[in-house]
Amino acid sequence: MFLYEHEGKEIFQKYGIPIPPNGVAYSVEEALNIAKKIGYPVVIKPQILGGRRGKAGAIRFAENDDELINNAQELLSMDIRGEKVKRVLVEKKVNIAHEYYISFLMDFYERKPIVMFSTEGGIEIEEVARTKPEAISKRYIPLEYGMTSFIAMEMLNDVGIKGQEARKFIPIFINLWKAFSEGDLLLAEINPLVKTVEGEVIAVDARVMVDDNAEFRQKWIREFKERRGGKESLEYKAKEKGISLVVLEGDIGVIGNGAGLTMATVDLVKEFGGEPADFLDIGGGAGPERVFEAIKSIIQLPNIKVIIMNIFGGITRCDLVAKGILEALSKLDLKIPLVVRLTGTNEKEGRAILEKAGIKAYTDMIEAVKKAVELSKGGE
Amino acid sequence: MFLYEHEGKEIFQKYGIPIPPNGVAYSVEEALNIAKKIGYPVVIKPQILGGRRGKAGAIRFAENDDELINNAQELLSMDIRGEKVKRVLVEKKVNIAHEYYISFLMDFYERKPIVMFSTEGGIEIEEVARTKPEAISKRYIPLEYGMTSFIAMEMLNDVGIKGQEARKFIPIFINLWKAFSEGDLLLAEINPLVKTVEGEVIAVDARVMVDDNAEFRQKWIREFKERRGGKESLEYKAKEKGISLVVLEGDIGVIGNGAGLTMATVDLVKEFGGEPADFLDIGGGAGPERVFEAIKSIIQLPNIKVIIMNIFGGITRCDLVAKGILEALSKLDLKIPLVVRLTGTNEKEGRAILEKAGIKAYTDMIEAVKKAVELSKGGE
Amino acid sequence: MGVLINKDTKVVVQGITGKEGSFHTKLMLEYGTKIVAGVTPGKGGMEVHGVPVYDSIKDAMKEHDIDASIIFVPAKFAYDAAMEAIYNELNPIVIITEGIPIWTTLKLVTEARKRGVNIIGPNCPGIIIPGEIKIGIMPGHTFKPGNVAVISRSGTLTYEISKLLSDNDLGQSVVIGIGGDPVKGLTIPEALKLLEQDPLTKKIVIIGEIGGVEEEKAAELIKNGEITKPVVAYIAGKHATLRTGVSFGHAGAIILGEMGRPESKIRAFNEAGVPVARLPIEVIDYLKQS
Amino acid sequence: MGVLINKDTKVVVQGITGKEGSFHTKLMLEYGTKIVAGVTPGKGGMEVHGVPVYDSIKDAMKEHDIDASIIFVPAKFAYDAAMEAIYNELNPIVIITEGIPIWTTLKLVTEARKRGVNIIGPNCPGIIIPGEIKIGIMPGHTFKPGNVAVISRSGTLTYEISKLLSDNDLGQSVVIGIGGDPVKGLTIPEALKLLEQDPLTKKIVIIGEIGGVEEEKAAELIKNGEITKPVVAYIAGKHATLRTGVSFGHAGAIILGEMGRPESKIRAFNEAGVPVARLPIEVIDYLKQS
Repeated sequence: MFLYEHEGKEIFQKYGIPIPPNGVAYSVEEALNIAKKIGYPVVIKPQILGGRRGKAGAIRFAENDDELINNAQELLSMDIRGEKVKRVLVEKKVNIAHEYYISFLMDFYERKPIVMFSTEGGIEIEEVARTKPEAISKRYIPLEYGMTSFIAMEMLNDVGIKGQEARKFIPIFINLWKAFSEGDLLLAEINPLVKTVEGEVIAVDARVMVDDNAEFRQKWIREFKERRGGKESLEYKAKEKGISLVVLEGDIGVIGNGAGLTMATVDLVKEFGGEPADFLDIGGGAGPERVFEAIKSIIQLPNIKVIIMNIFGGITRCDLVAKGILEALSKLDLKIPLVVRLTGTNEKEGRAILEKAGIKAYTDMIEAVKKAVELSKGGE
Repeated sequence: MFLYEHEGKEIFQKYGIPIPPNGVAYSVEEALNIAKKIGYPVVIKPQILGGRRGKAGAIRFAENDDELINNAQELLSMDIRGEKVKRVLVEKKVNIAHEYYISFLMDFYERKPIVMFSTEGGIEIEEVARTKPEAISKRYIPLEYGMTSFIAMEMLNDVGIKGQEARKFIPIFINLWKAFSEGDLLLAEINPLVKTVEGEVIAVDARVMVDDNAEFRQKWIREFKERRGGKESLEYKAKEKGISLVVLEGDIGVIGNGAGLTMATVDLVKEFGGEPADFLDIGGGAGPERVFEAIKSIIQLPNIKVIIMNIFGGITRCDLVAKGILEALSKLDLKIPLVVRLTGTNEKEGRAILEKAGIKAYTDMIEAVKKAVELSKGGE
Repeated sequence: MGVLINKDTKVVVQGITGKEGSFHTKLMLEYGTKIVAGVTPGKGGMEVHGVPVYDSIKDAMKEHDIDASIIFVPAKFAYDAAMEAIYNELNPIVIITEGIPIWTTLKLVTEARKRGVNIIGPNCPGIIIPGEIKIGIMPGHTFKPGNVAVISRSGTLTYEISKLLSDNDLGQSVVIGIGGDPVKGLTIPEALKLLEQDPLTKKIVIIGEIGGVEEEKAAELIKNGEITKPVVAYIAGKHATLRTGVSFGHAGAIILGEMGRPESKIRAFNEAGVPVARLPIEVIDYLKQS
Repeated sequence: MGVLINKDTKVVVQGITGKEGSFHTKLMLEYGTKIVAGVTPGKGGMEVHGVPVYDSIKDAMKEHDIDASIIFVPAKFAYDAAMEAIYNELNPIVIITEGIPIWTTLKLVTEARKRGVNIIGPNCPGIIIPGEIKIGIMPGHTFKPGNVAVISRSGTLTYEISKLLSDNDLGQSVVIGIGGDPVKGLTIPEALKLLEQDPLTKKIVIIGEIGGVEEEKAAELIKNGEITKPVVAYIAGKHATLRTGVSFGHAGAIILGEMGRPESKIRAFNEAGVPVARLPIEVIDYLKQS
């Protein structure tokens, strides 16, 4: 799960990484109050999960109340690459002397945490890697000992930062590593990391990704999720039921068992010209309840025209899936067609249950997907 | 530094290891109040740093106020192997079903932490090792991963404790390891670890040793030291000045630079028939202040008759030592003779300073020690 | 004979007394797998489907020879269970458990490599040599003996494609579900190297997914000539790049930056001469052509 | 030639800008030691007694060949400094710093062994090859070249006995102050093995102390015949068993249980045929007799 900038900064602050004074506003009034409290000039930044706000012209400055009101109003009615802006971060503007970059991330393939530092901050690190690779220092962190200040010093020396100047950055390396390794983070990026005219080193942005699976030992993940609203909440509620849901933008509801099979189903929908409305994996060994909840979630999506349910019974038993479908049909007001593909463990029993209720289930997934796409386009 | 039983139990409690309700009493009245609060029957245990209180007949029980008063009175006026009893621990008596043993300690030579568990508690582990070795399970702990519950389970299985019964002990292993490894302990021993008739597993004794060098990161060490009084406090104050002092029982004050040389001096004093009153190492690179403080500490010892100061200048400079001696002679009311042996770095300068003040310094340490012993026996 | 396991491999089930552990112990026994012991700390002395249960692997090993382990314990306890298997140098260790935090897997895999032990998984269906042995949770009847090996990052998609293989007379020498987590034990490239050495395997199917760089690294091996057997690939999630940064069920489907996009995988395979099936059924066509 | 070091060994001083570090850099330079660089994080660019200072060893190594390190930083920062030297695989690493917690030393020594690097110390006077090189803080004029090696757990007692040796025409091939802490890098047995191989060493003096089992382990090696050169021992703290459980300056003098008592050490040496001097001067007599 990616965190909003302000959430990431909360974590940074907890680990002793300096951030500018700030506050989150859901309305222009709130933004104004925050600005008055922290004092002008301020930066106003929309809180969205996608990046590249700067390129979208969505980072604004304000020197006084009027500028603040205008900009906050505009930002709070924006839609950036499909993501509606619901809140902005109002933050004290810092006097930038230079912008740096630092990140910790997990190299999944090498199975090692990695740290990157660059003297070229404020732009995308990929671009620096392309145009000025000597400005980047990169190191794997030995798992047994973690980040140590001498590794930080070596990296700083490698990009030409030395002496007392270098020492200023070391606490950032150490504290960001602590946040990263103790918080089950997969990415902790500060871009830009700013050295101010006054000589302080401050995190001006925060891009943080946390491992959802660590929720059982990172209690704050749940708190953050609960604080969030909107689109995520349907996905969040689904997860509570053991269902993995990602909302997409199309009109064909996709339900599958297993991530791979569900992804393959999404792919096939696109392959045959349809538009998937979601990715929904009921997980392994689902019973009737989870199937019921899955259908219930999907019919809440706005543009939904048809549902394709693709089940290959392994641990999951087809008869239990069929029972869940019948329950959904009887209890939910299902106004759209449901195309079912059912095969694998207890297939016979499952089909029998569905047939009694007058539902025909496909064996072949291609046929089923084709049918669903056809129905989404108004076919019969 | 060894901890008193009640100090060790404080640490245990912090790490979630169950201990009986208890309190520390410095007087009979305090003991009575504690007993009334926790309820009879209680155990009364003198708090001393040496072991074998049981063998000394110093562990007492009380069923009522009268028994408590009698026993507390007696214990609080006891002297166990030279250690005066200043406080007792009054503790709720538990219903023992069985006594076990567990300890974590540091194997200095193998440079690994080790854990030992035995089904035979309440007696010395060395005795169990001799008479019933199969009742002891022993394992090195891999430093990278620490104590894990499966290692605990394996050890329990090895001494015949299985199933649900075994699970009861696992938190003790895990929590005692945490206390041991996070607290810079060198020994954390529970003997006996008691299974009560009610089925609980409780630490009834605590023998804990902490690494004094870790004081900079274990703030509680200082707190404990400050809480302690009496004989230790002279040693404690000395340590504050960078001086390592251990009070012994004789009448010849020994001051040296370096632990080895100081120990060798103590040895020589004994070798020639004298009785050392202390071991005092002024440490490496000592200046006049530390020499002054050393002499000041020693003359506070009760039976002191003579001081032998043995200095081999390396990092330590003889001239600075000589200055410290002069300062002591002028500012302290030194009623006893001071025998000085001085050689090494800046020896000439040091001797010159002392000679001006009419003090003759030896070059040979044997001669100097012999002289000190002679003086302690009333010789001239 | 066999990759990693064979019909004589003796297996312990960790978490055997749980619902999943018990259920699949039964299915594995029915398939012919030699499950010699189960372990659940605190349940030593029980029996599950006739299999004796112990508190610890070490205690079980006092009574039985044990080669391999399969782990069903909940994510919260998986670290301890897997570490126990690693310490006792069981090999392979199949971790079925899903939802293990990545930092935990990282530590497990690091320790396993130090000790020369193979971990399969976590969050995987396990490994099966059709007709011989199954250390996993896949529906046994879907597979047939043969000489096509399958390496897969997906669960149900593996069954889907294996069923297509079986229905089309393409039996399997071994099917390894390496699991969907981004950090895992055995990876596609490592599995490929094992299969290259396996005399029973003639052709190989790779079922990949978006995210990660395993497919790209595998393509590299093939391009280098380190893998000489014919390989066919399928990549799930070709159209899943719509929203980056959202977990697609498997954390493995996380797209971090530019890496792991399906186009990158497809390009790499194509450059290595590996055909990538657009539809699952095309896997059969490509195999028959190769 | 030489044990662990020789006259060409190039040394970095970690903590060179501190009082002790700077003072001893001067003395080592005067003794002829090739101090090529100093390191103090944050002080890169300075000079100390003509030695250039860097922020990190890595940065220093860009400009200089460096073989070994001597560490003077305060205990609180010693972990980081030593780890830096270990990672850069300097060898040996002499840790002068006293007061390092045992758990910290444990981690350092474990990592050093993994990387095949020797640590001398901590809390030690260092190592000297008289007339050639000194990586340490011992008073240089106390030592004379010769063929008696000294291994010592003590500081000043080493000088005391080395002076006796020098005054009695028994020069030293090498003097290693391994330090007084209970957990340390190089131990007496390990040092003995190195000296057995050293052609310049004909006889060996061990200066032991109460506590620990190094002396007993050393006696075992000698008894086994692994060490064939004549050995003489002195044990400090013979009368220090009065109160157990009290630190005698060196934590090394802690007596844990029955282990490490002086009688045990003396008995072990005697059984191995090693004479144990009662008075320091007796070391000379025994050496001359051997």
